[in-house]
Amino acid sequence: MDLTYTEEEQDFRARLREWLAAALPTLPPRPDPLDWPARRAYDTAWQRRLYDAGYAGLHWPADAGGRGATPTQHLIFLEETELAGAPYVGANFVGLLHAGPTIAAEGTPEQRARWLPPILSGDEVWCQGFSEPDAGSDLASLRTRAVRDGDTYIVTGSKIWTSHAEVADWCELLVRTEPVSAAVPRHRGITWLAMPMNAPGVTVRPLRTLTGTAEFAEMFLDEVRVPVANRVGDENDGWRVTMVTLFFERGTAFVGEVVACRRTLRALAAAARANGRWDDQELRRTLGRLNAEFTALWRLTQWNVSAAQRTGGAQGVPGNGGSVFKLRYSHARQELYDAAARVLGPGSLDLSHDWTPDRLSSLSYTIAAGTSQIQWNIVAERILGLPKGR
Amino acid sequence: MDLTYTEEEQDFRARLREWLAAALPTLPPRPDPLDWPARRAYDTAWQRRLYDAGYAGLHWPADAGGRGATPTQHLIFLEETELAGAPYVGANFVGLLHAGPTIAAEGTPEQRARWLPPILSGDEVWCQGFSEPDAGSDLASLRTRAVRDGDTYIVTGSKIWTSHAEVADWCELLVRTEPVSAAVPRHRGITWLAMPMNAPGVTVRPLRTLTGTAEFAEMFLDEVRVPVANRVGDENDGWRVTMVTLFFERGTAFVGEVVACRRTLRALAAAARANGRWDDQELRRTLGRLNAEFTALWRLTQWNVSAAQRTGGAQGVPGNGGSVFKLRYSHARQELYDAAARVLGPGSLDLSHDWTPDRLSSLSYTIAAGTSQIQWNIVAERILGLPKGR
Amino acid sequence: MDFRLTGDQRALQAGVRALLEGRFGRERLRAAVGKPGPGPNPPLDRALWRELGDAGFFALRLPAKDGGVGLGLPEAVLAFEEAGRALLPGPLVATHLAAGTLPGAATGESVVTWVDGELVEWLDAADCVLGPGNAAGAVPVRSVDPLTPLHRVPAGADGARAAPAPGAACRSEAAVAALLTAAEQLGSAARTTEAAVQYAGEREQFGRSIGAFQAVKQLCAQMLVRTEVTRSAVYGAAVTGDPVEIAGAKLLADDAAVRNARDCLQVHGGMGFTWEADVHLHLKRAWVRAERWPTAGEAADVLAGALL
Amino acid sequence: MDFRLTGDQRALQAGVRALLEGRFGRERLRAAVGKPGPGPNPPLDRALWRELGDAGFFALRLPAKDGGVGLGLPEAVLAFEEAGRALLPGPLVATHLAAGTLPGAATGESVVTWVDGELVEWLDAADCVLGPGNAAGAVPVRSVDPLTPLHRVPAGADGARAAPAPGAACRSEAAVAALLTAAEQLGSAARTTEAAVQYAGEREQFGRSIGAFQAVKQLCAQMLVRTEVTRSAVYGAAVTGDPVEIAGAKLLADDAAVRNARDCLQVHGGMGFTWEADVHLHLKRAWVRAERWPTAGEAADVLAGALL
Repeated sequence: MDLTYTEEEQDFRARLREWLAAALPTLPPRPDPLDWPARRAYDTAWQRRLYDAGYAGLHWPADAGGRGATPTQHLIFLEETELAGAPYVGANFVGLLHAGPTIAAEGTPEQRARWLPPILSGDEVWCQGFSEPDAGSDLASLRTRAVRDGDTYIVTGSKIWTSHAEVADWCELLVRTEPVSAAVPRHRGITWLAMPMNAPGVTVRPLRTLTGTAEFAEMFLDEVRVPVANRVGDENDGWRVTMVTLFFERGTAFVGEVVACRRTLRALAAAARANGRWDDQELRRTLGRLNAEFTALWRLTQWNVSAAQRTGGAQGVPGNGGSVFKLRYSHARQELYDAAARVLGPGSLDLSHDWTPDRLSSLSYTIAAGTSQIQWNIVAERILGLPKGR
Repeated sequence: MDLTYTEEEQDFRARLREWLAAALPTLPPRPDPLDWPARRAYDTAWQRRLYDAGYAGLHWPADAGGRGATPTQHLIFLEETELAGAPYVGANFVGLLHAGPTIAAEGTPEQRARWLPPILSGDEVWCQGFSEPDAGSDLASLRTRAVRDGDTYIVTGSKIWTSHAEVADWCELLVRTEPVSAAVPRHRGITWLAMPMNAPGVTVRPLRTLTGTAEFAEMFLDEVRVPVANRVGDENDGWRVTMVTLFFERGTAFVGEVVACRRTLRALAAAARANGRWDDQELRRTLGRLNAEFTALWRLTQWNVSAAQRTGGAQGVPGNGGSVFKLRYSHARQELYDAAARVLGPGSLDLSHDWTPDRLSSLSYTIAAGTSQIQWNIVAERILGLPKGR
Repeated sequence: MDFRLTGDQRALQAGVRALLEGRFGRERLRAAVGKPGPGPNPPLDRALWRELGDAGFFALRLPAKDGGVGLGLPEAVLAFEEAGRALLPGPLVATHLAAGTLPGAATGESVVTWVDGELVEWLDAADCVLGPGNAAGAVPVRSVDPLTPLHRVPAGADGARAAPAPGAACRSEAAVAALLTAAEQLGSAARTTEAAVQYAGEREQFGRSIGAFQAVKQLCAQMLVRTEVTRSAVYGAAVTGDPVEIAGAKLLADDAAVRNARDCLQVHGGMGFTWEADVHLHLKRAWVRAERWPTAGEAADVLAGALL
Repeated sequence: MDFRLTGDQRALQAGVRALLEGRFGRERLRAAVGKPGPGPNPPLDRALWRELGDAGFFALRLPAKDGGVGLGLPEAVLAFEEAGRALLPGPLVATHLAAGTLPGAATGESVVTWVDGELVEWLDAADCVLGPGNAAGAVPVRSVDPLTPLHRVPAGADGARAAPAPGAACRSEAAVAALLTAAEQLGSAARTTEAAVQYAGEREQFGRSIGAFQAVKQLCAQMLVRTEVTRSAVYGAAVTGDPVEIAGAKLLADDAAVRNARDCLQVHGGMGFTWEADVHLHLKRAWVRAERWPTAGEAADVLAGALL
């Protein structure tokens, strides 16, 4: 059990910190959150800066154009960028975190050469077309159909919860190429396609959430033609292609968020001290308990990263370990913003306090990427070995 | 919505209160809780007093020797006896609350004449032989076998969680008279028998619980002969015979307990005030919240009793309404005794404080008579109409 | 004793429900909510307000000799429960309490609000602002609830917290306001329970309706339990009018409304997270009502004090 | 950074586990527990105590030059976690802390206890009582935990709460004691998780193993989550030795041990309610440890103060 960083890791941190200190003051002001083109421009410009400085694709394998950094270096990178207040990965999320690694792992040399460099340099933005209105937690029940017509697929259907769809160049799309039947179980018959977002037949409609903003979109596909050459992996093998990367977790998924939550918690204490609610022992102890909670979640992050590190970083930690983290973190985050509401008192009803929209957003954490109910099943069956229910 | 009692009800309460005031001071001292014969004697003597005063079988129909009291009168009776500190129903529980009503509803005239009067007068004590080690929540999977031999059944098997088995005269016993098969679903093939506890082959072994005392027993049955005349209802119809009464609930099941919990809560506040822990705002508010909780549970009791009253008391409230009450009450009771532990502080580790063994007992409330997990299913399926799982 | 609703009470309940379904059904609700984002405060529907007045919603507890309906707290609680179910907007509690004191309140011709601590609901729409607090200089707030415009009174002007209603009967008026708020929360909790059950029965995942999953059943059952326990508490407090019991009812009702809305959202999954689903409206309104006196902490203090 | 256990640490963990399984397996545990009810306090197994001493359990952190094993807090935490798993009785923490100070403690020849607030564990068995508090006049208590005899010091003699260990290094010794207690709680939480999972896989109801039911899965999964989050907290605190982090570890570990024992009981149903099942021993011991400094409230106060 060693929480000290190696000399190499400390050196990595020091150089990063130095670079961030120089780079961040030169950034333009943050764009209006409702102006999607401006957000894309801001996010990709930051990605370009990272690229030029050699920090792009830090966790990607070297042969995919990445730095092949260890999970610990990745943790340091995420921690330091968050501490420094650097921009988030934003519009580059899908490209850097999912579509890119999928192409790196399963794509042909041509596909890798075509798609990976512009992701790293921030020239191209990807979005994700997986979820459908009737295929939420049960992703494999997706219905968007792709019919082969010579060297293209003709795709029809709809997708939902697509971030950055308005400004993306590409969409990593899951489609059904063979209908479900007795012979074809639901996880078969799915194919992974890279769909150009400017293809005729693609309609994007902003999807407003309960926060009042449109962080997501719905996507309607009406006979969209996608070249067969854009298929990654075999036809009907898209489930496996996707899952390889979806469950590739090096324990770093929530590093920035945990760092941010710990900062928010200290800000809550300061605000309570300032407005007199610190005298409420019950509230004060709630904040104290959250201190224990987020300190533990930080240690659990280091634990998971260490596990990934030990396997050389290449295999990552089992996605199931991520379920343990996500279960606890999603609830802790909701408790944090409930505590924020108590610190604000009546002010918690005012959306001008950042903590109020953040509280609204926190409600999605026990739902998105697998509800807590489903995560409990995953933990019970895959880690604890309890029998499958049905 | 009327919470005032009718003149008749007030009169009933006044006379009961008067009688209790006169009767209770003449009671002998409470017996040692580990001395079962003494407990039986104490409990049945109290039952005899009730009998002589006309309060025995208050809620039983008049044609079974009861008073045919309304659910509200029964509520008043339970409330007043608890407030006055009268003895509990104790050893008479099974006879008065389950076996008796079952015989009253399903027995032959001869069976009613034989068994009901001594229950009311306290002359005979019953125990219950339903649960088995492998048939807990899934009662219908019971395995104790009864084989017909002329005019007797020969019974072999074992039962568990039998209260007062050491001192009971009779046992209401569920046995399997037909093995489960494709043709015989688990709820069929069960028969209800009145077994004399002094029959050869009956062995009773005290069952110690985590409280350290033996409130229950295991019962081993080795070729016990039970006359066919002791069967209530038809052969293989015992499940229905039992359930008619088991789910017969007039909302009064927990009247005494809720009254007692509210008294305990006030005692906790007084103790906290005395030992200084009242200054702990978090604890104080916990007690305040429990005040809301138990007030609400008292109102819910009155609500359920009113519902039973409206149907004339004869049908009772649906047992499902009882599930709502039990789910909340069992958790509230555990919270009450967790709060007691906080009031006691280190003293909560001392069994000499009554609240400590009571805290231990409270742990059974979310398990006994259907775990909370099973109660949630019952509420979801039978009240809310959600589809059965399996 | 007969705690159940009388025939008249059931008729009143059905009448208010029918009125609100007719005049403020889902379409009207969504039209009032509109699109998210900054913009002028939603206007109060004056015509509906007068119809509520005509139906006796505000004059319910006013003696018949004063032109009222002459009913009691239990009936008012039933009416406000329906308002909570329907997410009916407007300063209902303040206007109801002002009936008989302020001209036009009983009939719905006036819209009355009050200063409750730091916040004032529906200040722009109100004809009259009550309360020992002062709304002068109050500034608009970006309200979390799209159907409850809020103003904040300047720091220092606050002083109205424990007495949100005017006159000599301050304390008991505050208790009645708390009770009616609790009734609204109860209605909301009941509604989100129904919505969750309905969705769980319809939505299919993994080849069957999600309501067949034990995890979803557990959520729905817990919602029902919360609702029914709260119902007993609110109705009981309405019958006794006891201020401690009212504090308990408010405490339980706030908790039930907020937690049921969250569980309803959880059952709905991603679909519940959209602006188009109604569940967020219940949650946000429940948050607004939970901030009215007494909050959870204030109620717990009252309830604790009563134990000694 | 490599937070995972080193090979040596895994070997130590396995060694302590094997020692305790061999010397204090289930049969020995149940023999020590005996029948419930009043009677003399259970005796401390002096032979086992010396074996623990021989194995370095008490001298683990003592420098090699002083005859110790020369290891650190992380290793001590691993050893105490195993003690918690096995429900090993005795004043382990006090004796461990006295190693190097009191003759015989390191080797297990002496049994050392201390006065922690109102209570003293294993007073009759102890050769030495530490702490600024005074055990004079202490009276025996009917301990809820059949394997932890307790005495209560007379009112007024209490003064040792925040400093349960002697000497100048009081504060840090108290922190180490809290950490080792947290490690015991962690071991207990992990053990009850395993017990629940095992029972859920074996017990059949309604024609299948109860572990196939989502409601049972949820309980077991929550137990594992609690255990693993606690493990990170306890191990992290062991590495940093930071007193605030230790308070957090104790807080989470108390909660995990108590709640896991309760959930384990819930999974076991009636069978868990018997004296013969081990789950009540875990719950009762967890309650005893939760009363050691810092309790939940004390820890939350420390953690809150550190936020400013």
